[in-house]
Formats: sequence, structure tokens, C-alpha cells
Amino acid sequence: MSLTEESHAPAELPEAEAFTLIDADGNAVPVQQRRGYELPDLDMLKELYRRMVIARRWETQVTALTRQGRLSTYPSARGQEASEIGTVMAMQETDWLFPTYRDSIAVGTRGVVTAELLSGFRGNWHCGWDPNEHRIAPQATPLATQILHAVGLATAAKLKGDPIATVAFIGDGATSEGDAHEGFNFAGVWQAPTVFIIQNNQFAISVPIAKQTRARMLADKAVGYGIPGYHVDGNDVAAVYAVVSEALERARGGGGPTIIECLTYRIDPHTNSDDPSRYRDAADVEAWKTRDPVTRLEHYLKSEGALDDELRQSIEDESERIAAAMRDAMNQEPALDPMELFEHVYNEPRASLVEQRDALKAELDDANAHVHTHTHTHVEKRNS
Amino acid sequence: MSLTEESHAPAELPEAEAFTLIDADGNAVPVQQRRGYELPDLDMLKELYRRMVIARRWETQVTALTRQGRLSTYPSARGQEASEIGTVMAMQETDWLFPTYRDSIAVGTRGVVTAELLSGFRGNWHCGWDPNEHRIAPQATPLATQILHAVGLATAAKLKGDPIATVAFIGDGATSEGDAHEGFNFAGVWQAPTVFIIQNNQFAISVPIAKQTRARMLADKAVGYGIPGYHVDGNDVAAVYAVVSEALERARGGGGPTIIECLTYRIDPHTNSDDPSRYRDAADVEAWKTRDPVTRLEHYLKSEGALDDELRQSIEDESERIAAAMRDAMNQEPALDPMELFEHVYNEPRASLVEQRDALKAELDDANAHVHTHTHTHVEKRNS
Amino acid sequence: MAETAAPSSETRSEAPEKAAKPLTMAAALNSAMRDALTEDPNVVIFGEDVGQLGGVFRVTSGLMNDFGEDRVWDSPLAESGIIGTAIGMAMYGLRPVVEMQFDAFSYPAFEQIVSHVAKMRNRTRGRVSLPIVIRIPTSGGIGGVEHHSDSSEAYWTHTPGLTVVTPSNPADAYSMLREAIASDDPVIFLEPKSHYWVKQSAEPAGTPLPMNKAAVVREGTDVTLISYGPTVAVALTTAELAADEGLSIEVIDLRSLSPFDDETVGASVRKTSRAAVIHEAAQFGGYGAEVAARVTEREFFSLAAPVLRITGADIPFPPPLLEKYYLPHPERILTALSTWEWDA
Amino acid sequence: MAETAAPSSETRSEAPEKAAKPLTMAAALNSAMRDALTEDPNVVIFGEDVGQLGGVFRVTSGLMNDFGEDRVWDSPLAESGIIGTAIGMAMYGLRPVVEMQFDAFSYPAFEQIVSHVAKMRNRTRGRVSLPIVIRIPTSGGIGGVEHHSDSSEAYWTHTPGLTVVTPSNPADAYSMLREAIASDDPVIFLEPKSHYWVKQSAEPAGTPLPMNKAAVVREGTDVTLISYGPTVAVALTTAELAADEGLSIEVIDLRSLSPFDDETVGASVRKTSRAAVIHEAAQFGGYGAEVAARVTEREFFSLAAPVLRITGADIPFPPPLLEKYYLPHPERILTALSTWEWDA
Ligand SMILES: Cc1ncc(C[n+]2csc(CCOP(=O)(O)OP(=O)(O)O)c2C)c(N)n1
Ligand SMILES: Cc1ncc(C[n+]2csc(CCOP(=O)(O)OP(=O)(O)O)c2C)c(N)n1
Ligand SMILES: [Mg+2]
Ligand SMILES: [Mg+2]
Repeated sequence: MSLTEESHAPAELPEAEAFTLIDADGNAVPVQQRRGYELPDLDMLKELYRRMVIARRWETQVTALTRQGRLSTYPSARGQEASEIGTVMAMQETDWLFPTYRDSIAVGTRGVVTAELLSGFRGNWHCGWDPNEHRIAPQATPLATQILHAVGLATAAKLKGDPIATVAFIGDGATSEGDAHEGFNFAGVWQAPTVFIIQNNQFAISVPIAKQTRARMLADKAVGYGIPGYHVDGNDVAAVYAVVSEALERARGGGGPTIIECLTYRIDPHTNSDDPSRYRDAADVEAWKTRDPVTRLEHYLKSEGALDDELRQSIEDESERIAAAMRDAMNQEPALDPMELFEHVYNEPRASLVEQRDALKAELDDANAHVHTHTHTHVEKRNS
Repeated sequence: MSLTEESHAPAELPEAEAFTLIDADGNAVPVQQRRGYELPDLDMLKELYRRMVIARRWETQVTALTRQGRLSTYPSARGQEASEIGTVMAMQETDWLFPTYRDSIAVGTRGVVTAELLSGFRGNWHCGWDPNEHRIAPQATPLATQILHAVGLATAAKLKGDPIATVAFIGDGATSEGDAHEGFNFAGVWQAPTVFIIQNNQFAISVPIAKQTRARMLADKAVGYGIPGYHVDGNDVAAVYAVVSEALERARGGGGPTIIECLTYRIDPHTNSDDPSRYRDAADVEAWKTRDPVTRLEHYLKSEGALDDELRQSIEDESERIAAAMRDAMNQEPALDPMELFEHVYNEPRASLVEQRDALKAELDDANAHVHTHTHTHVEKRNS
Repeated sequence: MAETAAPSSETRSEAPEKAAKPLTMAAALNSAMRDALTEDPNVVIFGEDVGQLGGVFRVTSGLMNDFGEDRVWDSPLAESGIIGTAIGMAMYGLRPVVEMQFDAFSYPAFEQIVSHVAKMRNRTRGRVSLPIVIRIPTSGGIGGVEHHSDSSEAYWTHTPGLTVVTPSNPADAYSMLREAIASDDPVIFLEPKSHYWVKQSAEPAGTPLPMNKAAVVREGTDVTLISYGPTVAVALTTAELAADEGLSIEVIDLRSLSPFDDETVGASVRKTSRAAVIHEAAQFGGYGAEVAARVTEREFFSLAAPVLRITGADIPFPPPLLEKYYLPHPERILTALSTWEWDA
Repeated sequence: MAETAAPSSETRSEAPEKAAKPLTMAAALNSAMRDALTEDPNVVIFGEDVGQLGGVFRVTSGLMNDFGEDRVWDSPLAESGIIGTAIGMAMYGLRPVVEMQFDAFSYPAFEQIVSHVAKMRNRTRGRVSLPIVIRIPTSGGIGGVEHHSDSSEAYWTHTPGLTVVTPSNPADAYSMLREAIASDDPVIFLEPKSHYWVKQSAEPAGTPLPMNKAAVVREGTDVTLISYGPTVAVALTTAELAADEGLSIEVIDLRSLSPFDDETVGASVRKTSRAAVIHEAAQFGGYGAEVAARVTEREFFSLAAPVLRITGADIPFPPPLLEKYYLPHPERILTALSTWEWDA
């Protein structure tokens, strides 16, 4: 087998209009506007709703705890729940996820528990979960770098004949990085089973999308890689779920990568320490709130008679329980062992690291022994 | 003034068929196939012909000298003369050129004399000419890096209100680099007056274009940047000249950047030390020779009665004279002063570099003084 | 992710009028850019979030508003692109001052910096200079999450063609940034991010020391402590503690990492006959190795003991909750000094 | 641009069958990869021109043909992409061996190498190892044009999480590359390009020395010359010349740059009481600084003189016609040794 084929893809422009199945008012769009996609069935929609409600409640709690100083920092995905949850719910267990710092709720939805999930943002070890257990890479901070990892892992699976796909999240701002290009391009050339989810939340910290690209939309980038590109209403979880599901199936079936731009909006500040009043109008935020992913699905489910008060209450109760458990988890001080700093740098033990570890150990032992005295009293200038 | 506008460009796919004005047989294509472009007038076509003949003769000579070991290495553009010369002849004196190692004949056509032009390939100082005098940046080796420089200079000119444009050459392989993406993207966002000439000579050393991109063609990349993209027959100097001229005018007039893919073929090895028999069929090379840029223009000019034997002979004589002068220039040993190695690293003098320079000076003086004796005789182990 | 230790909002919007009395290092840097923009129309500032927001540390706060978007603007999010276009601008006579948001986010620009910024003047035989200032908020100490606390100085100082400087206080921040912007050589300007909001009322006394000179910031007779950027404060505290014990420490603030001020350091070491260097970066191949090697080369016979290095361990910068175990601190330095055989 | 010193065509196509008797370093490296590909189905090789062409130095010659395009293949031309995808592959159990065509062309991958390759194991608390080998034809000496002769070791060795090794002869090239591929840690494998075509008939004697140990390649009593990669040959010639003068030089081939073999080097320095380190890279902040600093730290009271550094100057690597003035050579080394006060 060779990874590359002589044939090139035909060029096609993505549809300009963001694809929607359930509109901002919670109405399903007419069948002829569905571009051949089916609405997810009601059970799935209920599940998507449940997950989004839980995610939002959980994240609201995290943000509150961050304000109280219990986390070092936290980048919230509020407003982006449809893109986050719609994507990961379309994945199979054997697929791999490559998230960014923004995508904690996607990681949580895939089953990583709070204590492990928030390890890094609490200021503890960067990646708190076992990537192999969950098939979730550590959340990437160096922008766009993770999409290459996703392409590499997908290619390895392809070479081994495993029918899995990888999903890489990437922000609108990060698409300007060289690695975004290299990731899309390698995926195209190697026909890697990778689905790229560009979450266009319209800001890179303070910088609006108009300063990131002159293109009509980010999905247009797909053309330059011979990859199918889609522009999706990223606040419509039904549309996200449908398009991502299709792309993942295509990928697992040997049909190569897909670029999906989810048009959405970051409702919260970039992180807790950001001050969006410096760069955007509160009115814009309000306008986007009318397109809220959770509310719109709630409307739809209600109009379909699929969400009665009882179910709604039970989901809310569940969310509260999860938020409370989450608060408890964060109230437990993480176990910290400074000696562990030296443990994971290499597989092969290194004498010099052992020396440095022992020096720290001695320092700490010494400090313990001399609590309340200055450890430096033994510095004596005997000569000179 | 702000560099970026809120409005985004409309998306349009470049025409698939490479644009040609004078076909491989030397016939002008019918007017209705000219997409609104005019054939360059006969005087210009004769000048383009003259420059291509000279360039090819000159480069043939360089290659011969390289084989004799008079140059460290030389990457020839044989077969690509139409792209190289058509591009630079469309430039104005005040425009800036950002060439790669491949583009020596473009640099020479802009007026840099052989001794300066070949300085680096001879193994002497990397850039032999004064970039400010010729408005030509040093030939770039780190692939794709130069297009960012071109965008930066163009943006500076735009900020200062100077109506100039910059031209950046880039190879097909180099379009895979992150910097290619960043260059195209910054140019789009800042509407920089830069014309990107992608010389798709179908190989990056040994790697064919099919392994660089899955896209239909490289010009398709333009879509992702909201930049006009063109696919041009890079062996037709008339088409190259026409399309580049238009793009440069647009750029100088504030209309922003353009990506032009010139479809051509590298007839010679990658450099003198490459062995193309390891990766491509000689038959392919022969097939591409039938699309030769010089021969086709010669046919056309003859058919138009614009190139008689006398003119042809005079151009050939001129080429021979230039080749001979070139040979002479290469026969002169370059003046080398090792002390100069320390002169240009910084504007501000550095004590440590002066120390190092003086140490080299002492070493060389010492070596001169002790010619035929070993300089190390003064190492005496007096103790220990 | 980028703003772990952003200042309080009052401090943020403060864009002081004059340089004479800078209160914080952020304010001093802001003044320096403001004055440079005012005096030289060729100075431009661009990078990620440096315009509208004023940078994630608010160091460029107010500049876009006051000088307009053709002097100060937000670029696309791509570091190689920022440096690459700055090169082209510098070739056309501009003097770009660009920001890399954190050390680790300068790495995508490594090729442009090492292969072009550092080498352009040399490869063109002095014909093309690149007066570019690359500002980088450097080092740890603010509890930054992963990738936000690197100290990258060893990468830059090993690269011929670059000038690398780092201020440790507001007065130096102002004068050194002015000098860096005025320099025709490209300058890597490392700003210790843990110091942005430390107020310092000290006014610059008289003519500021040139950017390429080290400063003796505390005189002493027994030991020379060589520090720079964020470790100057640590060295000064150490000296204070040591004084109580009768150990007289001379503290040097290198200010310029490349070039290295052999004269000032050498004079001190010849006086004290003992030296130690302190930095946050990993020890192996760190900047301290150069300091130790060159001080030893030049002053071997004055040295009563080997030059010590008190630095970060040879591990990636730790998570916030563990950084205190990593960062050099006065007790650790004093303990290290005590390992010398003082009566040898 | 890439092939200034390509071998003659006979040598090129040579893809030797077994490792026992490598003739050139290129052949030994080729054998090592061939044997690794044969023994472990998870080993894959990709990069620029490494497939069909066999690499610009022909080091991977024949491997794609013999193992197929799903084991050995040509990637798109993008170094960050090569390293980034190798990371993903390694996470899925493959053992990628990738090539950066020259040191300077690894710089676009700097972020992927420093922020991910080096840190992945640490940030995941040991759960994700990256068994990646990054092969880089390093250093000068072949008259390469601009950007083709850098020595990048100081950048990598300062980066915790990386293992950095460099062979100086065919036997080591074989055994060290095998060990690097077998290692679960990421390894930067620096191949001195000036040595690719130097034939060496010496067969590896007995069990090869582990990759992380230095070798005493010539014994001596008066001076320890510390060398690696391309400078081992220079050190040996120097020792030869010095012997004629009655100066007995012990030559160490470090082999492993990170970790550093303190034991072997320390033992030698304690014996000779004098040391010098030789490398091609610029001196300031070069690898030699670490060698000098740590040898001095550990063996200060054994040292009769400061550790000397005989290295490239603090300038960009010179053009081919001038490189002889830059590269360390035996006369220069002997002159440097003569600056020591031998009777001090
Ligand atoms: C290579 C790199 N450069 C800069 C940063 C600093 N930074 C962190 S988040 C961010 C903005 C990213 O915007 P976007 O990609 O749109 O994602 P979002 O935060 O909106 O989810 C920046 C500049 C970084 N993390 N990595
Ligand atoms: C960043 C970088 N990586 C690798 C190389 C080595 N290299 C020199 S030329 C070349 C092939 C370039 O192909 P292409 O861009 O198509 O240009 P062409 O040589 O065909 O004109 C390679 C890989 C380089 N010069 N720079
Ligand atoms: Mg965003
Ligand atoms: Mg090419």
C-alpha cells in the first residue's frame, strides 16, 4: 500500500450558507434545505441535549471556582456546546480525540472525570488522564500543533489497517499557524482518516476573524488541500452531529479527511483573566445568546413533545449532582509530590537527574528539619 | 489607514486549464481563448525571446563550469525560462524581487552581474549583490521563508504610500511548508501588494507534486486566502508576462495580492549533484522538451515574420559574448579575506568578536611566518 | 490560556505619560514604545493581541488608539509570519517592534529568527541590517500553565547575529527598550513577566547605563552572584540574608546576555574570587554554562572555587503548583554556596 | 541545494547486506535501518526524499524498494509536519525514524520538537512515550552552501526530554542507531555529514558500547581532548601530532551529548588534570560551555588549568571558500593548548 495516489481530488467550493438542521428558533428546517442529511433521531437529540446541559452546568461551576482562585486559569467553551458535544458524540470509542485547552467539555463528555480533567488548569500535572485509556490526547496549548498529531495517529491506524478515525479541534485563530496548513495538507496527501473541526468562535483572544483571513470562510481552505469542506452552524448540535458523523464514517471507510468549520461564538471571556470589554460589544454577545445551542434544542424537543418537565427536571438534577461532585473534587487538595518532577522526563534513568532529585530531597528534608529556622545558617564563611 | 478590512473576498475557483497565449507549437491561441488578455506586442515578445536565449546560454555555461568544479553547486532553471523571465520582465524597477536558489536567471535578467550573482554558488559570500541597489533580496534557501519577507516589504511600502509591488518566487514543494501558508494568509489579510509566483516544476528534488498536495492544482490554494489565483502555462512566456503584468498593476494600484501557479518542468537535475534517473523517466523529460519555452516563441516570432536569421544570429552572438564574459568572470579567483568573516555579524562592534578575529589573524600570521614548519612546535609540555 | 497573571483592571488601562517616573515595568515598557513611536515614524508595532487589547499583559495598552492602526496593529496568529513580515518591513526602512506572546510561542518562528533575522546582515556583507526588536515575556514565577513559563535565552544567545538583553527593573526596561529600538541590530528583548507589575519607585539616576553593560547592583567582597532578569531580585534577597551571616555578596545584573560584559564580571570575580550564576532555565547547556565557562577561562587563577550554577533542574518547567520547587530561591543559593570549601 | 557533497554514484547505490563490516558511515546507518525495519514491523521511515531517492546523502538508499511504501516513504516537504505526524504515529505504537535534511531545516520543526517531542512523556506523567528518532546530517566540512553546515546540538541538548547522540565512526553509527530506534525515548541522532563517505574498515569489537557512554578512543596522560561527531577525527590527528612533541593526549569521543557521561570524562580529567573541548558550532553558549562548566564543577581541584574551548567563532557558519578558517584544526588546538601555563 502507498499512502498517496496519483489522482488528485476535484475542486469544489463549500456551500456558503452555514448548514443548519434546527434553526436558532428551535425549528427544524424544511427537508429540501437539509442537503440530504437526516435529523438525528429523538433519542439521540435528547441525549445531546442532556450532555449539553450537563456540560454547561459543569463549566459554569468551573468558572465560578476559577474566580474563587481554585484553578490557575480556565478557558470556557460557553456558547460552543453544540460544536463540542455534537462532535464527540459522533465519535466511536475507538476513535481518538485531539482537543485544545478550549475543549474541556468535549473531554469530559468522552468520560474523563473532573479531577483528572482539570488537573492542568488547577496547576497540577498537565495532563491528568491516561491518553491511551480514553483515546484522548492531552489538551494542546501550542496552537495548531495538535492537528498534526491527529493526522499522524490516523495515518498509523490506516497503515495498521485499523478502521478508526481521529478528530482534531482547532480554533479560528489557530488556522493562521503554519502547522494548520501542514496538518490539512499531510491529511490530504496521505488521505488520513482525520476530521478537523474548526471552531470558529470568531475571536482569537481579542483578534476578530476578519484579521485572520481574507477568505469568505474558513471552510474554503479545504479547496487548497483537495479535501471536502463544510460550513456548519456550530450552534446547531443536530447539524454538527450529522455532518461529523458522516465525515467520520467516510474517514473510517478509507475516504480520507474532512474539514468542518463550525460557526459559533465564544460567550465567555477568552479565559477568566481576559477582559472582553476592551475589544467587543456586549451587544454582540447578547445577539449571539439568542442563537444559544441549548435553548434552541430545548425548544425543538419540547415542540416535538420529547422533553416534558419531568425529564427536564431530572436532567437538571443530574447536572446539579455533577456540579456538586465537581465542586467536591476541586475541594480536595491534589496530592503533590515534588520528587515526581524527575520521574517522567525520560524512560531511561539519568544519573544527573537522580543527582538533582536527591538535591531537592535534601533541601526539603533540611527545610523540614529546620522549620522556623533559616536553613542558610550553616553557610559559614570560614576563609577568604 | 488600517491594513485589514471587514469585508471578505468572494470565493472563486481558478480556471482548471492552464492559461496559454502561445501554445506548445508556437501558435497563438484563438482570441476567444485568451480570457481577455492581450498578447504582448511583438517588440516585447522579441525582447522576451532575447532574454530567454541569453539566460539559457548563460545557464548552460554555468552548469558546465559547475561540472568542472568551479562552483560549489548550481540549481539550474532550464525549461523554466518563461516563468522566470516572463515574471521579472513584467516588473518595474522599483518593484522588489524575492528569489530562491532556483531563480538565478531571473536575478541576472534584472541586471545583477555574474560575479555578484554567482558569489554564493561559487562558495564565496552568500549574497554577492547589494539588495538595495537592485531591489532583489538574497536568494533564499530555507524554503518558503522568503515569501513572508516579500509580504512584509510590500506592506511597508503600502504603509508608506509607495506604489510598488513585490514578487516572490516559490517552488511547488515549498508550498507544503507552513511559511507558504503564513505568507499567503498575511498577504490576503493585509492586502499586501505581492505577487506570488509558484513555479510548479513538478518536483521537489525527487518528490513529485502528487506527494505534495491532493489539490487539483496549486492555484486552488488561493481560494483559502481570498486571493485571486491563476493557473498559467509556465512554458508560455507570453501568458506569464500578461498575467503577471496584470497582477502587478493590480497590486500597485491597491488591489492586493495574487497567486499565480506557473506549470512548468525542471529539465535539468535538481542541482549538479542530483541523479534524476533514480526518480523519473527520461521519457518524461523528453516529452516536456517538446513544450520548450524558447523554441515555441521562436516558432511564433518566425511565423509572424518578427525573427529573421539576422536577428537570431545577433541574439546568439550576444549570448555567446555573455557566456564568454561569464566564463572569464568565473576564471578570476574571488578575492577572499578571512578577516571579513567577523565584520558583518553586527553593526555594533563586539569585543569578543574582535578577540576571535585577532586570534585568527595571529594564527594566519604565524602560519605565514612558519611556512613549511609545524606551528605546533611551540607547544611545550613544561610541567605535569 | 495566555493570561494567567494579568494585572488588575486599573493597572491595565494605565498608559503613563512620561518615562521619568515609571511605576511598573509594564508601564516603563509602554512609555518606551510610546516615545519611540512619537520620535520615529518608522517604528511600528504588531503581533498577536498587541493592538486593541494592548497585549495579554497590557504592555502595549493604548498605543493603537493613540498612534493609529497603521503604526500599531493586530496581526494574524502566526509567529513565523510575524517575524518573516517584520524582516521584509525592516528591509524597507521600518523598525518593527514585535511581540511573541510567550517564549514557547516564539518557537514557531525559530527558523525565521535563526536563519534570517540573525544572519541577514552577515550574508549581505553588511548591506542589509534588520533593526527589529522581538519582545518576549519570559520565564516563570506567575503560576502559568504549561508552555507559559519557558526561559528561552540559551537558544538565542547561542545564535550569532542576535543581541539578547533583559531588564530587571522599570528604569532599565525603559532605557534598554529605547536603545533596542534605536539599534540597527536585531534585538531579542526578554521581559521577566513576573516583574511586570512589581512597582519600583526608583528613578533612573543620571544617564542610563548602555544596554550592553552589566550593572553591579550591590557591592560585596566575598562572592559574585551573577543574575539577570527575574533572578536579580532573588540574588539581592540572597545577598541581604547572607549579610546577616557576615557573608558579603556582590550582585551583578547582566542586563545584556549577548554580548557578555566580560569586563564588569571579570573585575568583580577578581575581587571576590568566587562566583555563582543563577537562572530559571534548565541547567544543562543553559546560559549559566557559558557564564561559568567564560569566567573560568578568563579568571581561572583568581578563582578559589568552581563557579556554581544555581538554576532550574533539567526537566520541563513544572506545573504551577510545583514551580516553587524548581525556581532558584535564596535558601537554595545559600546552601549551594556552603558547598564550596571555604577554607581551601 | 541540498547535495553539495553527494557521493559518487557507485557508493550511492550500495545498500550493504549486513552490519558486521560496514565500510562507510552511510552504509552502516543504512544497515541499521534495514535491520530495524526487518526486526520490528512498527519501525517506519519517512521524510523528504528518503524514499525513491534514498535521501540526498543516499543514507536510506534501497529501503523503500525493499520494504515497500507503507514502511518507507516520501512525505510532503514540511519539517514541522514530519515531526508532528511522527508524534501521532508514535502515540499509536509506531517507531518513526525521520530525517531532517540539514540542521537548519530542522528549525521549522523546532516547536514540535521542543514543546511536544521533548515534553510528551513528562506532561502525561509517563503514560505516553514517543519512540521517535530524528536523524540530522550535521555540521560542516563538505563545502556546503549557506544553511547547509550548521551544528544544532546546543539547541537540543539544552532541551530536557531529548536524548542527543552522535557517532563518529561506522561501527558506532550502526550500534547507536539501532539502540536509538529501540529506545522508548525520543532521540536526536546527529550524523556528521563530512563522515558519511569516509571508509573505515574497523569492525566493532565485541559488544558495542551503550549509546549513552563516552569512549576513550586514544589513551594519554597529559591532556584530555573532549570531542564528538566530526571533531573526533580532528582530536585524533591532534593527538598524533602532539605525540611527536612528547605531549600525551587522551581523546574522548563523547558519543552521547545528552546524557553526558560524567564518569568517563571525570576519570580522564582526574588523570590528566587538563581538558579541552572541541566542536564546530559557535562558542558562545555552545555545547562546549556545558562541558567546560560541568567538568570544572566536578573536577575543579584536579584541574591545573582552565578547560579550553576550541570551537567555531561566534559568527554564522562561513561560506565554503572560507570554512577552513572557521573549523577547528589540529594546529589551532595545539596553539590553544600552548596558552596554558604548563609550569603553573
Ligand atoms: C503557538 C501559539 N501562539 C500563541 C499562543 C497564545 N494563545 C493562546 S490561545 C490564543 C488564541 C487562540 O484563538 P483560537 O485559535 O481562535 O482559539 P480559541 O481560543 O478562540 O478557542 C493565543 C494567541 C499559543 N497558545 N500558541
Ligand atoms: C526548510 C527547508 N527544508 C528543506 C530544504 C532542502 N531542499 C532544498 S531544495 C528542496 C526541494 C524544493 O522543491 P521546490 O520547492 O519544488 O523547488 P525547486 O527546487 O523544484 O525549484 C529541498 C527539500 C530547504 N532548503 N529548506
Ligand atoms: Mg477562536
Ligand atoms: Mg519544484
